[in-house]
Amino acid sequence: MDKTIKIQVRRYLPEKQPDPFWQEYEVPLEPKWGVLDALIYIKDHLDGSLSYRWSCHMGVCGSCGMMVNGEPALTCATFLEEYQPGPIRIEPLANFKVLRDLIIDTDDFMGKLKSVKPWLITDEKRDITDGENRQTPAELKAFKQYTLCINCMLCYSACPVVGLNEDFVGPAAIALAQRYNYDNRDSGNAARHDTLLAHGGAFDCTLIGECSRACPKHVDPTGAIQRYKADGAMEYWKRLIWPKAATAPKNDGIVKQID
Amino acid sequence: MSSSRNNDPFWWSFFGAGGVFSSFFIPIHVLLLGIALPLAWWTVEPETLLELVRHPLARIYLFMLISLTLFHAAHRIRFTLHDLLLAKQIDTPAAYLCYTGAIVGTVVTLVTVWTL
Amino acid sequence: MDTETAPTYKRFRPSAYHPSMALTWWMKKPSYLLYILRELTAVFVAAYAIILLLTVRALSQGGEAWDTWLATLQRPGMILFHGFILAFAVYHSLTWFTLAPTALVVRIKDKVLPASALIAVHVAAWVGCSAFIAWVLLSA
Amino acid sequence: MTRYGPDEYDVLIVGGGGAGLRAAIAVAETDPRLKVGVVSKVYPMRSHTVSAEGGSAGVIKSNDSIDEHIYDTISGGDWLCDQDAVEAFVNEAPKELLRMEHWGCPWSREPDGSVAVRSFGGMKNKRTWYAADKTGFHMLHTLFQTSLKYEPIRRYDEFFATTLLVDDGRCQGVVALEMATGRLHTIAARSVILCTGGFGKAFRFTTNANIKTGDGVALAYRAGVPLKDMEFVQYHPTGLPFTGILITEATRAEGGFLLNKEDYRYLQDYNLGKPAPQPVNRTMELGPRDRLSQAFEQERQKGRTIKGPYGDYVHLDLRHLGEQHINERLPMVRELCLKYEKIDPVTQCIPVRPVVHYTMGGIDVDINGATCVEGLYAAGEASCVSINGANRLGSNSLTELLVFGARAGRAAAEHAKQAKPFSAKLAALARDEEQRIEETFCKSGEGKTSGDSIASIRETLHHQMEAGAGIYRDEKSLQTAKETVLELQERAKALPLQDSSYTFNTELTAAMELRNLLELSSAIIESGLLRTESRGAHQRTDFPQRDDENYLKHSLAHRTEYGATPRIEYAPVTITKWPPKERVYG
Ligand SMILES: Cc1cc2nc3c(=O)[nH]c(=O)nc-3n(C[C@H](O)[C@H](O)[C@H](O)COP(=O)(O)OP(=O)(O)OC[C@H]3O[C@@H](n4cnc5c(N)ncnc54)[C@H](O)[C@@H]3O)c2cc1C
Ligand code: SF4
Ligand code: F3S
Ligand code: FES
Repeated sequence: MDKTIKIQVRRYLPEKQPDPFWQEYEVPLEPKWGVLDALIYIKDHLDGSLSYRWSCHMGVCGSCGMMVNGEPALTCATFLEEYQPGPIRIEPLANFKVLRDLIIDTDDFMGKLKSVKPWLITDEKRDITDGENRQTPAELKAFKQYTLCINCMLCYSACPVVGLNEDFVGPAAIALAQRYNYDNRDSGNAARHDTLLAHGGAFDCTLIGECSRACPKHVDPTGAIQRYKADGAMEYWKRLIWPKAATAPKNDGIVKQID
Repeated sequence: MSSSRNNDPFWWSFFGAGGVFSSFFIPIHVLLLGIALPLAWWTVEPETLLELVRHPLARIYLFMLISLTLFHAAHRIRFTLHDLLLAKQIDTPAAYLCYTGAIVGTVVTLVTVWTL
Repeated sequence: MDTETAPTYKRFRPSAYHPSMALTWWMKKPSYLLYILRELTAVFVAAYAIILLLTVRALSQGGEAWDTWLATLQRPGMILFHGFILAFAVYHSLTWFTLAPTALVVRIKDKVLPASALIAVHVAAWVGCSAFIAWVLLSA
Repeated sequence: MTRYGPDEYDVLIVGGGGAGLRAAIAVAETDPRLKVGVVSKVYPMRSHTVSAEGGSAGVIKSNDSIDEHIYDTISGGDWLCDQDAVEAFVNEAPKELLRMEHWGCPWSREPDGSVAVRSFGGMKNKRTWYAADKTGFHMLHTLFQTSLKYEPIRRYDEFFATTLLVDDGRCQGVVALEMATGRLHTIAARSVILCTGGFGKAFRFTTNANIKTGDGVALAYRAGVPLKDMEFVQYHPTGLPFTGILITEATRAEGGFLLNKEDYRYLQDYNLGKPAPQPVNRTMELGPRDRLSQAFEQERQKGRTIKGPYGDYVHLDLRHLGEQHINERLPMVRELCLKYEKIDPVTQCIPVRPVVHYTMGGIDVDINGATCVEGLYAAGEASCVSINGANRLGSNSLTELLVFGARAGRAAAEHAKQAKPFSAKLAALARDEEQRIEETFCKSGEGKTSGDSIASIRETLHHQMEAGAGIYRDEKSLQTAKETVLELQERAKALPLQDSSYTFNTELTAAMELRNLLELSSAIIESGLLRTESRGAHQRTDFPQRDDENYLKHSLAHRTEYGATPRIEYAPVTITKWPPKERVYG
């Protein structure tokens, strides 16, 4: 038999066993295989009951994040060869509730994303007939990096504050807020302060910096958060000293249901 | 998540200012006043030193340095307590304790440099 | 529609498990440990702020008080403690400077200044500040 | 987020990709009183739209014209497009793309701040809007984030639609499996829009994500809607050999060369023009996808391709573009090559081979996305309007999601406003569905270790589809494929599973997906078998010519029953102003 490598998977089958357990598999060590390919091999040939999420197999959909040897990683973009001779330990992403095997509960994360109002908020309504908004390459560059987040949640797994403080809105959500705050077409900063200035917002981050180290897309949430703290503190003092001049939220862009 | 505003940005501003001050100035003071002077690597008459610190700029400088450093430290210690003890309940008492400490320290410092 | 007649698929309510963080979480990775050490600098830096305050007080109380204070500072334990303080204070300064670029985006014309340049500027300013304070004290 | 029990909606959208989200927003904007549900088997931003790289076409610049875009699309589709649909599509395209701009999509820009456009295969002018080389990613995230602000939109994330509820000739909702709990939900709706994407996963080497299994197409097929033009499956000429990861056409638009074993730009031998120093639209590497993939296959037969462990390949050469240009315009390509092939395109050639990329065929719908079943609509890659004809032009599909997503959304909203009350039988239908699922999949395969596994059926299917219904087909290959697929369907009649859990049973969903793929494969094969001509992506070596006399028409596959051959009928192609001509490139 060709070379193989051992894979230890942290499994959890709530209907069969109340506690998680480790299970070991042996898979071929193919040169181009990612950790995800090994999991697919296990599911197809060794154990159909192993559950995990995946879709694109090219590092853009953000589904396949797991802990690989204790570090959060996109399993489709992490290769078996790098872990020779093994064994490789695979666990669900840290800091999340686990529903089954390698599948975590993402509802909380999705709620947090929404809480920062991640859509373009404009003062006046623009119509298609007004044509495009002008945005120079330099203006685009000012926020471009923050648009690259694939919502993989690796940063949430890497950040101890997320684990210690469930209210913390978290690195990706703040980076997403900044993506809109720094977009020259947007004027919704004021509406987003509500979440970010409050308890659970940006000031709960203690600048550990692990989020940026874990991020596979170089979004740099650390920088986004720090820059927000500077902006947010300024806003705070403005509101404290001269409330009238502070940017009052005009609208938050939400389209309500009419009953 | 509660959406009520709280005062984190307030404390953070002082934390930041204190961080800047302390990182630029504390080490040299430790070296000169805490190590060199006691070991007599250099000597100075207390009177000369007193005259120096009585200069209005020196008073302001000392006040800012000590007070802001205390606020900086108070904020960090508050969060570190939370991080190390894994206890959410501790955050509010810790915050009171730390910031009160810094405020008391600030008042004492003010009195001290004022009455030099 | 009538709820009663909806399919009664054998519903299983997942009981999720939520692994909680261990008290020793900060020992799991070197980077976490460095973080905790960085935060602990605050204790030492604050301690020194208090020592500095006491130094100024002793100075203002004149002769005898100053001598007692100096004697306290000269105790070996106190010297050792200051050694610790100095180490932590320097670590504090260095971590502060290396993290400064995360919040600062300095643009010169169209180019964003790289983090390394910002760090260098900070370190240079630190050396400058220290030299200035040293000059003021030593030349007094 | 989740409510248990029968929920009622005005419009229910199955699929949270580009088409689904655009449709949902369209409904919410048509009338905020309408309740909108979005059912998706993955979180919306995981949908496959996320991986589209190159761009989205729409006429915006003054040196371009609507007529030219129409003509490029029709000729690119080898005259099988419905021309009224193409006209509507091209006319609405710029508006939809502008709307995306107003929603914040980070389009790449010109120095003056206007949106930038690039060349794309088969397009005569530069008209493809792009956001670096992550266009689909940015469009999907923009749509998803924008959709969050509409309160009437409720999402059912990670719900797998298993069947349509059709009674009284009307589609009135779906049954969906809540993957987290294994519970089946009855979700009633006055209108249903299927936006479930294509079915490239019927093939082995594909750029398509794991989720592209044509579920919605199969759902409509089972509900009696014919599938249109299923034989047209697009191969993309440049995918990475093992992973099938797409190397975007933009690499060629920027000036990349395709080289065979002898470092020769072989496309010049295949009526695609002559090499020029700068890339010229509609020639050589910028020819249409079908022609380029066919050229590869012929080179392979001549033994002029390179052999590798994952099949034959040729080289895509970007080295002459220079590091700076590659970093600026094609950062993702470089990243993907470094990661998945361990090569750097700045200094090395990229190994590429044709891979299945897009399914032109799908649910037969009209210009508003309506199917022949009342209340049932479809949009996006799952549907066939048809604007793509026998071969889709790159960058038309993302725009199609917007234009026809919005159209279907509006039409479904109008329908919902006047629809009749739900029939009383829905609950009974849902119970039948439950029984079907239990019988097919759940009858205890626990502890099963070998025998007929999902993987082995899937592997045989992949192999047969590639061999029998690949880039080139003939009667014999299609016939063999047909027999194999019939056999596989028989084997998959009951697919007991090893996994008996209710919580996140991905084996169950994989089994359902496999059955869907099998049904669609038989439609692909049968449609291909009966179309005895070569047109666009459908190339018969035994009938190499296009035959407008007999086959200038859409094929419509009607389902007969599970495991039986579909019945193929034909419908005319709408020709308005552009009579069929020969497709000329070069
Ligand atoms: C690698 C790649 C690159 C591409 N690049 C381009 C390009 O540059 N330009 C261009 O124009 N086109 C491009 N395309 C084509 C284009 O991206 C797709 O045609 C388009 O994204 C399809 O979108 P969709 O909304 O129809 O479906 P998808 O985005 O595939 O979404 C399908 C949705 O349906 C849901 N779904 C499926 N089945 C079920 C079920 N049973 N129950 C519930 N929900 C279900 C899924 O969860 C998903 O949300 C590319 C395609 C690929 C593969
Ligand atoms: S910021 Fe980075 S690590 Fe965090 S979710 Fe986004 S892409 Fe993933
Ligand atoms: S790791 Fe966490 S504490 Fe802040 S800098 Fe990143 S969010
Ligand atoms: S499978 Fe999509 S990111 Fe890994």
